[in-house]
Amino acid sequence: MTKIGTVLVIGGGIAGIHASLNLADSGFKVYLVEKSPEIGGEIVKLECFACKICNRFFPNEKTYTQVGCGTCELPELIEAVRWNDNIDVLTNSEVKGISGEAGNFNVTILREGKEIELKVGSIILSLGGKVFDANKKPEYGYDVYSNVITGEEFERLVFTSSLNGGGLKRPSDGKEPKRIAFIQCVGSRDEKTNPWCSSVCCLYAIKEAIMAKESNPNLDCVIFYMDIRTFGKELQEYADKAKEVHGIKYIRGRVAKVDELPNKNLRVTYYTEGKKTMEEEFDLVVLSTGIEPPEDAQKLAEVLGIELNKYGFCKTDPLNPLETTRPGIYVCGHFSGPKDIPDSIAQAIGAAAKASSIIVSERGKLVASKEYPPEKNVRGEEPRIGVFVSRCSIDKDVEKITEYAKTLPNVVYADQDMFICSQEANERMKKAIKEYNLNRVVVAGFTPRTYELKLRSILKEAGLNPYLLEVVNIVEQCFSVHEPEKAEQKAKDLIRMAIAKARLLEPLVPREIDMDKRALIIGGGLAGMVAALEIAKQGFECYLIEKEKELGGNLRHIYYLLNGEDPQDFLKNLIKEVNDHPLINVYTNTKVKSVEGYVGNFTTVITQDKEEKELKHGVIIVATGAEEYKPKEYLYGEDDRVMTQVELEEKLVKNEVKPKNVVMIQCVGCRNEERTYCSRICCSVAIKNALKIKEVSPDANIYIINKDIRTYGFAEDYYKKAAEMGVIFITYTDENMPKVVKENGKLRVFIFDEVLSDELIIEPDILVLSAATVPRPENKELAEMLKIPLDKNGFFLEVHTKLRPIDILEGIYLCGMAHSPKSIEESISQACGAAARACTLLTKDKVIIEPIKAFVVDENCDGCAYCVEPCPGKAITLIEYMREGTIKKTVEVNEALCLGCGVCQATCPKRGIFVRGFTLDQIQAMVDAALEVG
Amino acid sequence: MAIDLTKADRTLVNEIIELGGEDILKCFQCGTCVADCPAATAEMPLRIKKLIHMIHLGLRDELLEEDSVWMCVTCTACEERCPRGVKPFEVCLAIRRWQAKEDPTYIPPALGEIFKTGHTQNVANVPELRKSLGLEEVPPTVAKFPELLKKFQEMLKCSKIVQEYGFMFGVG
Amino acid sequence: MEEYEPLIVVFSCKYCAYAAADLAGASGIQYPPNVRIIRVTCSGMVHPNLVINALTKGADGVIIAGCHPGDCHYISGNERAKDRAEAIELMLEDFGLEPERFRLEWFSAREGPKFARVVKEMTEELKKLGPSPYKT
Amino acid sequence: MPVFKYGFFLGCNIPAIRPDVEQAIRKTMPKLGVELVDVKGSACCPAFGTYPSADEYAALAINAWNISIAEEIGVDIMVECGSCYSSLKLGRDCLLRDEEKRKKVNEMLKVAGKKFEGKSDVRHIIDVLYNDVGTEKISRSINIKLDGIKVIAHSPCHMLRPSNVLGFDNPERPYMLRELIEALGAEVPRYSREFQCCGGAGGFKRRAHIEAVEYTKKKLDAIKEETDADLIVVSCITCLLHFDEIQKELTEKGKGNYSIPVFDYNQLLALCMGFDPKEVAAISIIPRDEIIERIIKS
Ligand SMILES: Cc1cc2nc3c(=O)[nH]c(=O)nc-3n(C[C@H](O)[C@H](O)[C@H](O)COP(=O)(O)OP(=O)(O)OC[C@H]3O[C@@H](n4cnc5c(N)ncnc54)[C@H](O)[C@@H]3O)c2cc1C
Ligand SMILES: Cc1cc2nc3c(=O)[nH]c(=O)nc-3n(C[C@H](O)[C@H](O)[C@H](O)COP(=O)(O)OP(=O)(O)OC[C@H]3O[C@@H](n4cnc5c(N)ncnc54)[C@H](O)[C@@H]3O)c2cc1C
Ligand code: SF4
Ligand code: SF4
Ligand code: SF4
Ligand code: SF4
Ligand code: SF4
Ligand code: SF4
Ligand code: SF4
Ligand code: SF4
Repeated sequence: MTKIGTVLVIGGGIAGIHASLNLADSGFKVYLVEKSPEIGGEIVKLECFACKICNRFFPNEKTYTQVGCGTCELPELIEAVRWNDNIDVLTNSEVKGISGEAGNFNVTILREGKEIELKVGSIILSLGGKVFDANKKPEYGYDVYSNVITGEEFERLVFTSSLNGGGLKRPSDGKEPKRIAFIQCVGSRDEKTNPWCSSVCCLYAIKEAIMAKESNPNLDCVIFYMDIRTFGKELQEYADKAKEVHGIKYIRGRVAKVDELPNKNLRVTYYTEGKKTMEEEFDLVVLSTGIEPPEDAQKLAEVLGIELNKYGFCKTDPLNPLETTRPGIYVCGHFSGPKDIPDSIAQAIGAAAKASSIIVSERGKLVASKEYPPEKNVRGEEPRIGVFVSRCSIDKDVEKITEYAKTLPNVVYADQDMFICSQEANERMKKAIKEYNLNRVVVAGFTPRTYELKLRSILKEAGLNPYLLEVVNIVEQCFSVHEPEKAEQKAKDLIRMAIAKARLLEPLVPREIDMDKRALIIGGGLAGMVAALEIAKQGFECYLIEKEKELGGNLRHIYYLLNGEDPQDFLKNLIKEVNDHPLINVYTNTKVKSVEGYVGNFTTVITQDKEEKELKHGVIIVATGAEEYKPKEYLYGEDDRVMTQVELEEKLVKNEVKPKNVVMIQCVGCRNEERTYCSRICCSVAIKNALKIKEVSPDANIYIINKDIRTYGFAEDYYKKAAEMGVIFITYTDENMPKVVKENGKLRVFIFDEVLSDELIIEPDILVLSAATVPRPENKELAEMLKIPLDKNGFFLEVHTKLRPIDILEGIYLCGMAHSPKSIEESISQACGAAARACTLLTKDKVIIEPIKAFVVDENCDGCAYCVEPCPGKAITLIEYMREGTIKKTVEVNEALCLGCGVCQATCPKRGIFVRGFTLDQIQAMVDAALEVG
Repeated sequence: MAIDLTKADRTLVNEIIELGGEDILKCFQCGTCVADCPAATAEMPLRIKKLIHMIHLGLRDELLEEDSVWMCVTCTACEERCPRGVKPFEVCLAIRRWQAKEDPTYIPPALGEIFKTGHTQNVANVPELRKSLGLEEVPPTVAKFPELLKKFQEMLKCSKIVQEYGFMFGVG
Repeated sequence: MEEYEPLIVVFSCKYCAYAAADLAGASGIQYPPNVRIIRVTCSGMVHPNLVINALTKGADGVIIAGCHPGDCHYISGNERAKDRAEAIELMLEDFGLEPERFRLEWFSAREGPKFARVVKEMTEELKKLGPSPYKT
Repeated sequence: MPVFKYGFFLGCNIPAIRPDVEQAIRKTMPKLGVELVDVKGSACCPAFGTYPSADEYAALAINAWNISIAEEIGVDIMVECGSCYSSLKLGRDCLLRDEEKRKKVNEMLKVAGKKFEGKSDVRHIIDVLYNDVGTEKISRSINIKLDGIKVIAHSPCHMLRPSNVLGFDNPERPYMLRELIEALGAEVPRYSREFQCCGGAGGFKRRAHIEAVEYTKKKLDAIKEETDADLIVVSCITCLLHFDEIQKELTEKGKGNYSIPVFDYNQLLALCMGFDPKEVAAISIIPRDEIIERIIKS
């Protein structure tokens, strides 16, 4: 059977976008099918203006938290998809039929009434989800009371209010709300509507409460919840700071109903322990509505021949989280269960690895590799500038502006066009460049943020160096914001400034570094092995470094999953596959001694049994995992009956315990002052083990003492199952921690029960501690070697927690619990993602380094080293060499590390260092031109 | 005063399930049932969620003391809204049955009244009033047909409660 | 006499601050046309000399616009800009320039309204202050 | 014209305390094409505070007893009292779902020569009025239009919940009674405690009297403060009695002036149809004469 090097991605949300970009970047052709008129998905609707609240949390610490929605970065991503030659975006399209099999499918697409046939090798489903219809909870009065809105609507409200100036305005009367209530779990964790937990609504409610607070710090924001489920990386800290810094109130209690008062305020009825039944008045009520399967999931599932789970989301298996029930069809994002943006992205990139590995042989065959004409050498030539003015969305005739441009020195050509981004305009531009022998191009129109990339490629097609371009923003920053007369004058000024800079533009050549097509994977646990295997499947060699005698990491101690499945066979097979794979070199009992180099060219020294070995490779994946905390609390280590969950699991499988009375204490060693984060998995693990105990001794009394139960997503089913089997859940708070003592040889647990408002005394046979998952102590040393950061908890820190959950640095990727605690399923997804990220580089022969980097003017530099310390990229080193018999001090820039920020240029007192494309002279020329009175 | 769970009786929950509180184990203590419960506004409030928790824990003696269940207005708001389908109102009735079983002084006197007349109110008592409105003097219920009332009582005699506490019903 | 129109040079980082200005445009929020935005990679790229030169060669005001602290796309470039702003303020004094003629402002990509507001505020302030003493 | 036929189940409170409601129903329904037959020998539903609180099987047997009579006649049951509706319908549902219980209960019924099959359904009168008859027909059937009269609609809890068994209206924001009143030409103002329970059923009033009165007072206060209602309309005898009694008590205790007349829906309908108030709206604690006068005159 012939294989097809094309992937069909269905659903253009954040997941679909990332899957597409990664596939296109690693040599596959992509069709991105989106049923709506625009790609972007759910996030486009989230109008978060309170930007970077996500980042503004720990301003005094070295690390920053990023938990916002990512709306701000979305336009760039959408542009990247739009201009990508290897991605065909088919909007207003739906899949109607499919035939064939993995590697070679025939798909029928209905696009705006017309049927199209596509041949693809594999398929990724990223259909997202649908927001719950709040009308199905009539007790909250949505659609009846104008001041009851959903979270999604609230984000838009904050945004539009800010546009119109002033504070928030509530829908009924435009009054600024003083008190806002957020109601959690609307259409989630509810047998009457949807029983699963939607996983993201706790997070977004907190985010929205902060947005509200930022618009008016005197606002009172109350979040009514059952369990706060902020389990993701750094989200517990986010929730805590929301309380401490912003004064957001959390009240445990599910709201029973909302009534509207004559003044359009709302009365919220709730109960929380320690109080009477409460009725409180709010100006605005925000419903945290949950996530459901996408609209036409059922229909599409039938068309594609895949199975859905009982709730209508895509059916997957915890050990194969990216695979649907039909070979060759993969899934990611909301569609396989509600999840937040980083998890969606990690999965999407992982799915890209899966989807491409079955068609590796076709890599690069169908992608358009563009041939460009040879570049014309313009060095030393007198500038011949062409000016192109776009009329798009500017009502006024731009004739006068064009005429003005013609009068400026060095301008040999100026013209205007209706739409500068249209195909015809591009052709004309190329023609003009050739005809008039232009060697600099100035384009005036939309913001460069949206089409600078595209314009550069046009220059290349015309045989010009792509950096001989200057874009003038006369739309967003001129005609859209000023009266026509004044805008015209300003546009002339802006064009004059651009021309001034254009005169000084030099051709820039991206540096190319040879790519060493081997990968180094540090850590041979589940994540490391999966990553290695995926990379090997793509045809690249890798080194897998494991410090222990055996591969497997934590998974070696997990004998059953929440659903009862035994992962040990899976592990054995995985280890065997890894060991047998000719492209994977496994080094057990091995440590990393040193790492040198940068993307494309790393040299790593490892020590195996005291023997050192040097490895060369182009990329690195960090998969060092994490470990169970050894508690100091609750008599652990002092009494044999006190054990951790892992120890319990071991004993249960070996039939060493058959307890009658069990107490489990949650959050031992985290969610406290020392470790502020949530370990994410321990709630599920406790329930898993409780169910196991119940299986062997149904009469056992099990008490799980917890702060919140965090069985997010479909794990909620097991929380319920445990309750139904008689497991008892008792909550505790920081103010009322459980106490454990040994009396007359018996363990006694004292816990204040809020419901009974009394202390309970339990005498368990065993006390099980749900101990935190803590980062490996070796991480610090490794981080220093790799020159990468750790977060404040000691896990590795990715570039952007929200939007780039896998990348640490160019060429260094992260997966599994080294990133943060996560389940097997999530570790596998992210490991596949790390493999896919690595492959985008490994497929290339050269790494291309953007030319906008610092360069040293040796004659000017006197080696004062002022620039060295401030450089955020740590790219500058002071060197000495002999020149004309004397020692000359100067600095050197490592271009692979330089970020192009220009901090050095602004620091240097001697004009010794500049950034290409933004030199001091170029900027000064623009300033001077601005000051010329035109 | 602390509650010693070593003295708790975890079979209690099965008794309540047996008596109609079938879904009691599903409760996750969210409090929706209490929030809008009229009887939860009382000085000694009815907090159905707390009673459910007590049953889970097996606090027999404490549950027997809780006469708050008898305040239930039977409005079923709790049942409508409970997100876990616990049917708290049914649990409420089940607790009452359990209490009545454990301590007959809980048995409501109205049981005897219904046994005797078929009604909680003596519908045969207002003939003049009914007549003045143009209605039959005695409505066509069991109150009007003594032979049917007898059969009705025969039927009830088959029940456990009448059999065990016949004295309350003037039988046995 | 025609009213004096101040000229403000804005050095804007190409990320959030520039995006904020774009957003003001996309949302049609009007503001005075007195600004000339110069795109730089990072607010940390702006050499103090650029500011002083501008002010002594005829600009009435200068703004350096960057991403919020902690939000810099170059890790800490904006913090450098902040350190430098203090130096610039001292230099203004030496040159006999009023402190109002220079501003360092943080924007997030969604703060279009804030961008418009800042421009409006500064334009009005400069109108009150009158032209730069260096203006010929 | 389609004719509907129902067994009219009386319960206890209507025939004993408010027979004028019984008469209002007996008079009005046939005019709307609903024929009523007696459920001869019916007993207490039984109310939740009685057998259901002590012996489930006895309670189910009484439910079955009542329903079996309707089954013998071959009609569905129609009830006005919310509690009766709820008790009968829940009991029926339980017997239909649980075969074992049905068997046991039928053994008890056998002694009385009866049998429960589940053929007869139980319907609330609002369900019948709204869904069988329809508001349009009601509007056409009346002689007096309640122009300018403001009526509070209170739907009984037991008509609504649990909605998976009882529900025919929206359980959280019922609209049927409201529309039925509007069909009479009246205005039905909204207020913030429109959906609050009256608080009158069960043991609350007896065991926590002060708070129970306070609970209902809140609702009445909301009516007074937020509307200028002329009367309250219910369709549940328990609610009717409760609103009537509690207002008197509040007034007597000096908590304010509470004197909003309370009617059952069919009483109001009967007045609009021109029936004699002395037969269909004769008994009340809060005086209704004035408002009846106004209605008749309009
Ligand atoms: C109110 C709200 C606030 C949120 N806030 C946050 C937050 O602050 N932080 C965070 O991390 N997460 C947040 N989330 C979650 C976040 O939105 C999701 O993680 C993310 O959108 C999932 O991306 P996706 O691509 O899987 O799905 P989506 O974004 O839903 O995209 C799916 C796409 O597929 C298309 N599609 C569907 N069916 C078909 C079909 N049959 N054929 C073709 N195309 C189809 C849809 O039109 C859509 O474009 C929030 C969610 C909500 C509802
Ligand atoms: C106590 C506990 C219980 C869990 N129970 C469950 C469960 O029931 N269900 C579930 O879904 N998930 C569970 N998990 C999570 C699951 O174990 C992880 O998702 C998964 O195993 C992560 O794999 P990993 O490869 O990222 O990390 P690890 O399993 O930690 O593997 C990392 C590997 O890297 C090696 N390593 C570390 N540092 C270095 C170094 N410097 N050089 C070389 N090698 C190094 C380690 O020796 C280890 O073998 C549990 C986790 C813990 C801690
Ligand atoms: S990711 Fe952060 S900065 Fe970006 S839009 Fe969301 S909240 Fe704002
Ligand atoms: S607990 Fe789950 S369903 Fe409920 S609000 Fe939080 S994330 Fe959403
Ligand atoms: S037990 Fe673990 S998963 Fe649960 S809340 Fe605590 S730290 Fe989080
Ligand atoms: S480049 Fe400038 S700052 Fe850096 S060492 Fe040379 S002279 Fe000093
Ligand atoms: S441009 Fe920035 S990253 Fe590059 S050398 Fe200069 S200071 Fe360092
Ligand atoms: S509403 Fe249901 S789940 Fe919640 S506390 Fe009450 S009985 Fe339990
Ligand atoms: S049915 Fe009883 S327990 Fe439930 S809310 Fe009503 S009064 Fe409270
Ligand atoms: S009295 Fe109250 S509880 Fe009873 S039916 Fe009427 S509204 Fe419901």
